[in-house]
Amino acid sequence: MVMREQATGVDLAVELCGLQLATPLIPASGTLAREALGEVLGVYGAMLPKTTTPVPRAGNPPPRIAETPAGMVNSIGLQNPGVEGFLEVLDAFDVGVPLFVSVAGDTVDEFAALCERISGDARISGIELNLSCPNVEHGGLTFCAGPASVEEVVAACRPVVQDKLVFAKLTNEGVVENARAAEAAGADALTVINTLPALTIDSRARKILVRGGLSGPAIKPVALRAVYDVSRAVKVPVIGSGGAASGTDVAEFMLAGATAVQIGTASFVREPSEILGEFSAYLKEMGLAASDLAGTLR
Amino acid sequence: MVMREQATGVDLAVELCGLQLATPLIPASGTLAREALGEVLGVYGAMLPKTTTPVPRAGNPPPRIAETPAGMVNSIGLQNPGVEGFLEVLDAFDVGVPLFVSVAGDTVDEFAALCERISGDARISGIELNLSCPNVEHGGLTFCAGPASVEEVVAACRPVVQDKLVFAKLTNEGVVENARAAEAAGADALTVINTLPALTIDSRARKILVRGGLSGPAIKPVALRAVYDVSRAVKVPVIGSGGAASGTDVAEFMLAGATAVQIGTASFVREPSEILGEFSAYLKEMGLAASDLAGTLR
Amino acid sequence: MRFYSVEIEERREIGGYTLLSYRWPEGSVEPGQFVMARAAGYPITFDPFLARPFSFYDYEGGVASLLFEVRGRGTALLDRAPERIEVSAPLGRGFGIQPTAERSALLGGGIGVAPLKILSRRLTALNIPHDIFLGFAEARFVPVAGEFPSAKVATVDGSSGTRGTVLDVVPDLEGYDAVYACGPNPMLAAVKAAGRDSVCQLSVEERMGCGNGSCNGCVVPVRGGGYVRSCVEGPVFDAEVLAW
Amino acid sequence: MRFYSVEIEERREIGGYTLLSYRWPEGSVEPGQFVMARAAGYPITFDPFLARPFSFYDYEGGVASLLFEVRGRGTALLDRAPERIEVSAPLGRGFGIQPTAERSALLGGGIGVAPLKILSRRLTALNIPHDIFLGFAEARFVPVAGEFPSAKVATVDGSSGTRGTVLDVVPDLEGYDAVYACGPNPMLAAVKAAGRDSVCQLSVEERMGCGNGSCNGCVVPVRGGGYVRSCVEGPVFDAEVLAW
Ligand SMILES: Cc1cc2nc3c(=O)[nH]c(=O)nc-3n(C[C@H](O)[C@H](O)[C@H](O)COP(=O)(O)OP(=O)(O)OC[C@H]3O[C@@H](n4cnc5c(N)ncnc54)[C@H](O)[C@@H]3O)c2cc1C
Ligand SMILES: Cc1cc2nc3c(=O)[nH]c(=O)nc-3n(C[C@H](O)[C@H](O)[C@H](O)COP(=O)(O)OP(=O)(O)OC[C@H]3O[C@@H](n4cnc5c(N)ncnc54)[C@H](O)[C@@H]3O)c2cc1C
Ligand SMILES: Cc1cc2nc3c(=O)[nH]c(=O)nc-3n(C[C@H](O)[C@H](O)[C@H](O)COP(=O)(O)O)c2cc1C
Ligand SMILES: Cc1cc2nc3c(=O)[nH]c(=O)nc-3n(C[C@H](O)[C@H](O)[C@H](O)COP(=O)(O)O)c2cc1C
Ligand code: FES
Ligand code: FES
Repeated sequence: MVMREQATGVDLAVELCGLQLATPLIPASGTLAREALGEVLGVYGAMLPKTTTPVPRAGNPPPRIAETPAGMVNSIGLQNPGVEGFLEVLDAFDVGVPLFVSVAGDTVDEFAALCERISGDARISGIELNLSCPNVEHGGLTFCAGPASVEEVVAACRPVVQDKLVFAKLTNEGVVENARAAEAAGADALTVINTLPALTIDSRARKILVRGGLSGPAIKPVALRAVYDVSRAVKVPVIGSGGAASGTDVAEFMLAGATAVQIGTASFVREPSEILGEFSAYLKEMGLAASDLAGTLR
Repeated sequence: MVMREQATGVDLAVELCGLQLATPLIPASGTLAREALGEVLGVYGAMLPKTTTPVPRAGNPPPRIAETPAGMVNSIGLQNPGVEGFLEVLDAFDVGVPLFVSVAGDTVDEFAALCERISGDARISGIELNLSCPNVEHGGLTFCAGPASVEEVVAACRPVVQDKLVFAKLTNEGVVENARAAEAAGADALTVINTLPALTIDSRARKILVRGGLSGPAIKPVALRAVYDVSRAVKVPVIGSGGAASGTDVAEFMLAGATAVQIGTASFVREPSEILGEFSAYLKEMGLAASDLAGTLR
Repeated sequence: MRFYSVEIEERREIGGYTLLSYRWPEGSVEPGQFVMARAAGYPITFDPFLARPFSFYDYEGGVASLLFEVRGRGTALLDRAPERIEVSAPLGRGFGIQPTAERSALLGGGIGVAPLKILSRRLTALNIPHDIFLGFAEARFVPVAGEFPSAKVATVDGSSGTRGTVLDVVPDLEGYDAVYACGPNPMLAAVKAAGRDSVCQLSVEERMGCGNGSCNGCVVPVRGGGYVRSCVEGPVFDAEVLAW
Repeated sequence: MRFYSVEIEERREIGGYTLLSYRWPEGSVEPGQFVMARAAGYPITFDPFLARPFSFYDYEGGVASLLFEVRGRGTALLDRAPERIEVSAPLGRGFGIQPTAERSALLGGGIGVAPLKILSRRLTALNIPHDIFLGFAEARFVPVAGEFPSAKVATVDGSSGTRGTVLDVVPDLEGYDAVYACGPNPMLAAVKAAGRDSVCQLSVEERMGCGNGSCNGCVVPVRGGGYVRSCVEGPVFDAEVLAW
């Protein structure tokens, strides 16, 4: 399809695991609703809806979000209709660019079963394993608590996914070790990072507002560090996630080593097409194509 | 000495390991210079200069700092005159409130030797072990890389420090496990947290600006989470550090479980006395004393 | 989320509230719909980070107006924004007008009065008779009642009108066959309890992140279990849908 | 760090630069000293987070003025701040006036011209003769040279004055027994190389965090090894001290 920025003559295309993406931007899982798709057509090089789970999840009671300096904390609780309901409405996200889906299970077997359920779906080009969710078999620590559980999940999912790509989405804690484990287990790419564990308190009500994950521009320097370190520790492509909110932010992630960059929280306060426009203007100013950025950090 | 806010009739005093602090505010190590002391007299309940090391350190070449959304990244490299030069000028920080000093070594033995050198100094009430520095004997990972090295340092320092307090300053990664280890090894209190590993990139120059630690309001929700979790995992007092920049921020840290709160980066952009004034106004509005806040989180 | 930079047409105080209006030629606004709004400045500043939701107070001749109370940073900045602010397009599902209702009641609690102006204008245009009941915490908020000539007023501190909440000035809520209410969630729960579930429409107030359905942050619990997003399925809900 | 909210007395463009002045009754300002400045707004916004350092352009009759170039967010916000800005007290160690010097040269590169105005005023008051040399990248910055009637001007693009850098318009730098220079660090290094080390004073430009010596972020390398803070030991240094 025609990308908004092709008009400017800047080449925004990148290659991710053999897939051609018309732009390096991908919506971060859980931050783009079906209702909001109209606004982003032609902006994203791939689609990625909210994480789906084996059975429907109601999610957590409100309040689920709180604003923080240059960011926000959320505790949505993976509210989703479950994989069956998810697949029924997935067509909405099939907008002519590669479609990735994010999955999460309570156990390794649930991850594998989800991948199996999805593997036959021709609409889907790749599966992002959301390893930031609690590992019920290990007292609620997340699957990113250590390389062992990361390796276990990826190794269980890789064979059942056949011809689709498998991405492991990692949290910041222990990210380099976990990245090596995911690569060893056969992940095609790594998404780095997810939200940072955080807490907000209402000092006047003297109660916890939200205990959840911090996202937004506040965490960008942490995400950049993780992307930089991981991309130097593994050979597979890295997809950056964490605070990207402008065209130069996207460039920073790619200079740090990311092949593609996810736009999440920033899409709540800015129009993703503006971010792509800024990125395109940056490339024009620098006389570069998007695919040139990788590895040009001096 | 007379505290600025006593005028308002609000009781700001807190007790930290048996020490009476006139206010719960303490300068975060490395963020208050001798030259700036005049501005903060009467504001802080205790003093805490920049980390000192066995021998002088020149620190890292510039650029050492970069601004980030609601924060900054620094890579100072522990520039300091070394413990001997440090002790010569320490009188400047002896301003009538308890004086703590921060120490860092490349090895466990260096930590112990520093503590021994200082232990006889009557001006000093407590020693904060800066465990965020690289552990040279373990390939440059910090002493907070795991509970073992935390326990080793604290266990080595505790006995040589005689009648002074020993605080272990922990980074965010693995903080709960490390907190338990520090407590088990005899730490009197825990400072939580230090800066978050981060990276900044200049997209136009296409070079790394600063690789270092993220601090400031951006990390407050992460620090609050760490303080909350640690204070529920250990019995010793917790000293909060990370993004506190207003009176209600101080209250949030104390509600989360902190006995005292360090003011660091915020002191570069605000006057600490304003923060204390806001905290005092908050207490007045709530009809509470500073020491009442602990454990009143609903 | 797309934001439009709009010029401030008018800004004035109405008692404890601020009325702020801007030109919005892009067409229709339904009573009960809202906008995400913020002082201009992106991407120069990301703090405060999120835009804030505000109901439409009025929409006349291509001019939209908001009525807001300064609570914290977001509203403080809107209150002092020099010339322009940034707003989203009209969002959400508004009030469902009940044309056949014989007796319609509009209930506003505090700043919940905001959407009743545009709603009352719409009902009047459709010749639908309606009674307006307003409740305020303190006297300083009461002046806005002047914009609703026929309204019955209650104040918690008794400084004007009846002492009590808005419900204390409604003679017989059951007697109404259409009830439109906006205010703090506890008031809405009380309305739901006092009125006939089947005829009550409630505009709820939840914290919002995106305003376009993307973050799942603004949910309310619904009968039958689970949560729905108040920014797309709401902010106006039929009382019987809510699990309150 | 203590900041004072000050009212903007005057703000006008001088070519590509903005001149901004405010009342500063609190007394003396030394040539070469600087302030940390930012648009008002704390603690309502923490982004942008840090204040920015600016040399004093002038100080006359209790009115201090800054001359700045809009580079990024901090200067953009100062450039549009409605009525007030926030400034620290005068900071740092300024130029050491050499009263006995027979020939004094003032060199400014780009916005490095800023501290030369107040310095030239001081030298004139002390009847110390001095020559002024200014270099600019482009024509749009040259208008400020009008504030220095006797100045010799160079432009890199040759649009006015001599084509080249400021050093290209100084006849014989060695011939001067007092040299005061401000500009980008590479220019200062060139001055240090071209002039007599022992008589050159250089106002350096490093990123600053706090401005009061607390963060150790603004250091410059010094001869004999190690680094010193340019906000307290500088920003003006004797050339021979710097390890450049
Ligand atoms: C659909 C909808 C319509 C609204 N219409 C109006 C309106 O017409 N006029 C008006 O003045 N307000 C309205 N509100 C409430 C308004 O959004 C909040 O008052 C505003 O977000 C506060 O922002 P702040 O930055 O000033 O306060 P903050 O600093 O964000 O918070 C200050 C206080 O306000 C509370 N608060 C913050 N956000 C919300 C929220 N979304 N809902 C409830 N409480 C909140 C906080 O708990 C805190 O106590 C509406 C809210 C919703 C969801
Ligand atoms: C002692 C001192 C005196 C100064 N005097 C003046 C003056 O009189 N007039 C004036 O216009 N400028 C002066 N500067 C430079 C001024 O501080 C920077 O231009 C300003 O901080 C840029 O802020 P910004 O937010 O607009 O740009 P940013 O968004 O912070 O950065 C934009 C660009 O400016 C560069 N930059 C940012 N901060 C600095 C810095 N501290 N030093 C050098 N480059 C920087 C960045 O690398 C980037 O390329 C002085 C600097 C120092 C250290
Ligand atoms: C409201 C919200 C919901 C999210 N839901 C998910 C999710 O379902 N699955 C997932 O892998 N990440 C989820 N995330 C994390 C984002 O995908 C992203 O990794 C994180 O927010 C950091 O990037 P950002 O700062 O650009 O938002 C969510 C984030 C937010 C703010
Ligand atoms: C410029 C700078 C220098 C610092 N130096 C030290 C140090 O020498 N020792 C130490 O333990 N922490 C040091 N820190 C970390 C702070 O003490 C503090 O733990 C951290 O910045 C988080 O708190 P804040 O957000 O309030 O600054 C430094 C932080 C900054 C910004
Ligand atoms: S505000 Fe984000 S889904 Fe409603
Ligand atoms: S700017 Fe902080 S020490 Fe100089």
